[in-house]
Amino acid sequence: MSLIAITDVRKSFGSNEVLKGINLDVEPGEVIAIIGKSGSGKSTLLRCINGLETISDGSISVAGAQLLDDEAHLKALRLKVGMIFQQFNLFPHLTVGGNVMLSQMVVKKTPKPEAEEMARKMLERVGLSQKFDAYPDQLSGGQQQRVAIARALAMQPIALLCDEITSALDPELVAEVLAVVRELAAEGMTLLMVTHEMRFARDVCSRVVFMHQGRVHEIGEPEAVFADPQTPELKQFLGVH
Amino acid sequence: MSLIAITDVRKSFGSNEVLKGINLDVEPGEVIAIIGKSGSGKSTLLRCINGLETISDGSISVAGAQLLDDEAHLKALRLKVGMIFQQFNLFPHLTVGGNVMLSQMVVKKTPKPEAEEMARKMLERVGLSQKFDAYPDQLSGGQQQRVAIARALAMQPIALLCDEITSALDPELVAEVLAVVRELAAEGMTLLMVTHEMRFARDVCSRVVFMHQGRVHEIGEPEAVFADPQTPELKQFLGVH
Amino acid sequence: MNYQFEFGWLVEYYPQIAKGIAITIQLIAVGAVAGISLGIVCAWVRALGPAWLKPVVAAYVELIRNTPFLIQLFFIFFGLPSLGLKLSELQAANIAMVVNLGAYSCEIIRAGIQATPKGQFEAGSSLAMTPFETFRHVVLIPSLERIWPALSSQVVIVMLGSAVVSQIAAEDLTFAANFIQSRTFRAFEAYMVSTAVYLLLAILLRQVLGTVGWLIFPKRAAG
Amino acid sequence: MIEFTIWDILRNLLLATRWTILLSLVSFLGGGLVGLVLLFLRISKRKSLRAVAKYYIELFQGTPLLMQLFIAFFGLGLFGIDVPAWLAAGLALILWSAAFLGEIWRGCVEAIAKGQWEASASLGMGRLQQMRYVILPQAMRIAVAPTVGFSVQVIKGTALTSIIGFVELSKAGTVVTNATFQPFTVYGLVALIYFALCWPLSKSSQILERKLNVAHRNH
Amino acid sequence: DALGDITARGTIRVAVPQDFPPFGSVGPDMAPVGYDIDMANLIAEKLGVKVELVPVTSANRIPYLQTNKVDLVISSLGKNPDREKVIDFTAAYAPFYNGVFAPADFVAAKPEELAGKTIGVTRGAVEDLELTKIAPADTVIKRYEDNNGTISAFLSGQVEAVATGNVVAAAILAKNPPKRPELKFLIKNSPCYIGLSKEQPALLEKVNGIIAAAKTDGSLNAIAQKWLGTGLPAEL
Ligand SMILES: Nc1ncnc2c1ncn2[C@@H]1O[C@H](COP(=O)(O)OP(=O)(O)OP(=O)(O)O)[C@@H](O)[C@H]1O
Ligand SMILES: Nc1ncnc2c1ncn2[C@@H]1O[C@H](COP(=O)(O)OP(=O)(O)OP(=O)(O)O)[C@@H](O)[C@H]1O
Ligand SMILES: NC(=O)CC[C@H](N)C(=O)O
Ligand SMILES: [Mg+2]
Ligand SMILES: [Mg+2]
Repeated sequence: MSLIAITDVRKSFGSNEVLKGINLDVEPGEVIAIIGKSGSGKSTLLRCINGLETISDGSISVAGAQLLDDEAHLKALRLKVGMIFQQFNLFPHLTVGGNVMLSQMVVKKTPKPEAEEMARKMLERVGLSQKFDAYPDQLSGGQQQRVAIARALAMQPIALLCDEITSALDPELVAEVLAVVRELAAEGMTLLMVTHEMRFARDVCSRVVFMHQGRVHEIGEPEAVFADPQTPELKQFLGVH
Repeated sequence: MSLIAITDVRKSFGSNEVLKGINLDVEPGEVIAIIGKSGSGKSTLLRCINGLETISDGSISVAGAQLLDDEAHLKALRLKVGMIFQQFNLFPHLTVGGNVMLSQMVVKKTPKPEAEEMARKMLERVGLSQKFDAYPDQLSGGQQQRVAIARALAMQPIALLCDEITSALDPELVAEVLAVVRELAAEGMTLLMVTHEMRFARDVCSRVVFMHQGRVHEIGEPEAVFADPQTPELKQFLGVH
Repeated sequence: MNYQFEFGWLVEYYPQIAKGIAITIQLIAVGAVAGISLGIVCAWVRALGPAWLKPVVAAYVELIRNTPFLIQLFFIFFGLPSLGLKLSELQAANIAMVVNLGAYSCEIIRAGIQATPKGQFEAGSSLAMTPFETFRHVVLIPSLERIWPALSSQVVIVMLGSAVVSQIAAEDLTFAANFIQSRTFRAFEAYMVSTAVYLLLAILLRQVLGTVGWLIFPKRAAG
Repeated sequence: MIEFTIWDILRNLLLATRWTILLSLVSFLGGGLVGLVLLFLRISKRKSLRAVAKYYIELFQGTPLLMQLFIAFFGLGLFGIDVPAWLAAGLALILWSAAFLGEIWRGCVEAIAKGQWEASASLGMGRLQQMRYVILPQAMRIAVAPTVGFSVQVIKGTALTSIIGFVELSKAGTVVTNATFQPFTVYGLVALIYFALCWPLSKSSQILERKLNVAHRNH
Repeated sequence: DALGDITARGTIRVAVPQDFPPFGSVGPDMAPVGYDIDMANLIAEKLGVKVELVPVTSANRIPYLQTNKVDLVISSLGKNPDREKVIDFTAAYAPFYNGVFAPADFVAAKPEELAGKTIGVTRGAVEDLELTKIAPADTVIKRYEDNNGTISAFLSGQVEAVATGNVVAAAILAKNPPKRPELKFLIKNSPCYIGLSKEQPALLEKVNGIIAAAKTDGSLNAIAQKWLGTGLPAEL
């Protein structure tokens, strides 16, 4: 059974239909790259999977459970699926440790010592154990993004959604974040990531989804998609003539 | 006699000595480019000449008159020396015409019809006669900077100070402003300009001043300075190895 | 002028003044703590709360901010008893302070909440926090930090406004000045002394609020 | 004893409201003038003048308006100055409003970019000319909303003059209460009248503020 | 000299109550009426000047005089040594018996029985000073800024009893209030005097003359009849 099953999903903002019937099944352990032009609906798709947007039509199920728009279902979903954003969105008033511990304690009611232990473990995993007591604004962008990853991981999700997580970073900081993601992929985490890093997508992902005008326009293994694009749109997007 | 005579000028902000004894004589009709690293004191020097900063030591005289720090002297000086800034600093609440007329009417008590005539002439000179009734925020950056030049010219100064007047402009707008400056130089206006446009400096200026750590580190004709820098600092600044 | 200043009465009436200061401090302490708390709740309602509550809070806020404190006080103390709700003058004064500061801080805090980047709410949601948990743990503290200076000024203004509670016989600092004035006929001196004390209290209050801010908001950037 | 009808109550309160309005106008306009002077002192080049304005503002913003009223009323008389209630009320309110308006306006002047000062200086304008032709016209636009907002505080501030015996709306309220024994009705009406005076000002201040923010975003 | 100023001005400024029936209160047109107002008019008339009525409260009557905002205080002003230190008094012009007043169910026949009870009083009035002296230590005395406050506090039940003048209580009673102030006991006989600034012998003498004449020619008695419902008592 697929871990994430997206069936005929449509999403409109007012009269603007942004997702026009998306079908996509993600198996456990898959690493999927979503690529496509600006405005093609990549972010919207991820946000729908995480319940940040309610879908207009179709269905999404995660680990067999249907995504419904009430607080209990949403919470259950979000415990299974973590999300990381382009703008990091760390909590500025909490230390790095506090950021990673907060939701464990608030949502899962994990006692503080255990939450702290988990936080230290996750920060270790992203190579930031020494920053436990620093505040976000004392970190570089790359470090902040790695904290955001640790924060999501601390909730022990079964899948992670990543929306252009390296786009706001200076070029020299991109590598450190991608290294962390690469490791996660190697460890078997299911990943759905919107990315512009084509090289990374080719190296790490099991499948590549090319979105165009709110539809999955092409989909396949990275070798196939990058080496042999079928549609003129993907060719144009990849700059192949 | 020099038009602008700068003798042993020092300027400190608190304990930070930013100008460490500057000597520079500018002859009428000269066009001088001031180059140097960020923080080397270029802007501070121009601002001292215009009396926007008071000097800590040394003297500056313009057309034979000493620069003193009282309102009457300052006003006399500023009637002789115009200044144009990186950020244009147009008056947003006045039209283009109003911007160019205001100081004539307020400072020189020029009657309105004459001020307007002068304003139209100067706007013509910078190629903006059709924008007389527009407001600054309806203009492109390049147009705004040209209005700023017209505004300074309308006071009929004997010299113009320009502080990186193209640095805030998109690359495609730089040329239109430099064209105006080039024309002014050709017409014999005395110009002191801080600039990063090396090509322009080489083409148009009579002398180039290289500032380094609050001192005039090298000075000479553009050919000499650019082709044959003497000091390692200038070499490094110009990227010559 | 032929007026002789005379401060001898200070010795005899010093306990009244001390009591007045204590009551003024008590009023502002309760007013600040409960008023800001009320303001936080109301700000939450206005920014993020249930739709049906919003107009109720809006009406409360507008009513309080557009009528004088003195009239609110009279209404609570003299008016409410005819509806069967009788409050002592200190209760009435405290309630008026809380209600007043609640309305003002509601608007100030709401501005702080509305300046929160959307990403903070989304990050909270995606970590499975409910909207309320996100507000409580993620949004609130940075919002308060943004508006702390404005809020502090408002607390000082309300403290100075509390001088009118003497009108309902609450024995605050102004009451002490009036009391002394009516016994010694040293009106000018009594008011000068109490004015100086108010000035001192205002300066102190600012310091205290600054310290409170320093304690509840993380000390970063500088460190 | 003659009975007060509800109309008598309302009529007397409305008549007294004239004083509230007059007092508000006086203190707002007078306060505006003095506030302007304070503004100029506050941004003057002379340190001593700036200090004078700063201490003035700290004093008047740091003490209760009520105390200022008392001192103006009972204090000045001791110096042989005959101070009727309306004068004391007007004076204290003017000095008090001035402190706030001066400070509000200083914020607006300081919000004008430094480049505007420098550009106008380099065109040879003197300080007053800079203020008059360049800075104030821009500062005034952003000052409108907070200034209108503060007028609400002024109206509410006039209620305190009741305590030095000035018969405006609040004092009329207490007097009428005592003649009718209907505090709930009377203070309710008084509150409503204040609300009717203040709310339109609050609202327009909010609307102005929003408009200005939108205008800024469009630039 | 005050008398000279008054004649020169052509107006006499008199502090009168407007929250203290029957000495001074307002009608539906908000104009002051009462014993003290009639008295002020009488004196002005005899001085041949116009009268300017300045409404005051109990607490600020004396500061008004001290700060020269008025020439005379005709505001049911009682005499005591403290006040005599700062202002001068004429002869008495009206009777005034201070007492404690409360609804029927309030029991207190003498000051000692006020223990633990809550009494409202107007700050700085003679009642305040006297009650403070005679009431037991655990009596709760609430002092209001003016009589409006005191009366409102009594009528709204914020205090159980008030200390005030007997005729004042009677005037309130006459208006059929929700709570009826009945006499519990008298505190002090403290007739009303006209107050004026210290060291104004000419004015003092003149006003005393007018009062004496009004007593003999019956015009003062008429005022008493009109506002108090009885003639002047013999001791005046
Ligand atoms: N909250 C919203 N309200 C209205 N329209 C929206 C909203 N969010 C997104 N859209 C619209 O939906 C379309 C798809 O947006 P989306 O952010 O999903 O694109 P994207 O593929 O992520 O683009 P990018 O690469 O620029 O991030 C765009 O046209 C956008 O304007
Ligand atoms: N108002 C000021 N107060 C304190 N220090 C100042 C001030 N203005 C400039 N400085 C300092 O003086 C030094 C020289 O500044 P200046 O602006 O003259 O440099 P510059 O050569 O124009 O640099 P850039 O190319 O970045 O414009 C810098 O170290 C700067 O920090
Ligand atoms: N107006 C009053 O309160 C008068 C009360 C009393 N006769 C006094 O002189 O204090
Ligand atoms: Mg996107
Ligand atoms: Mg510079």
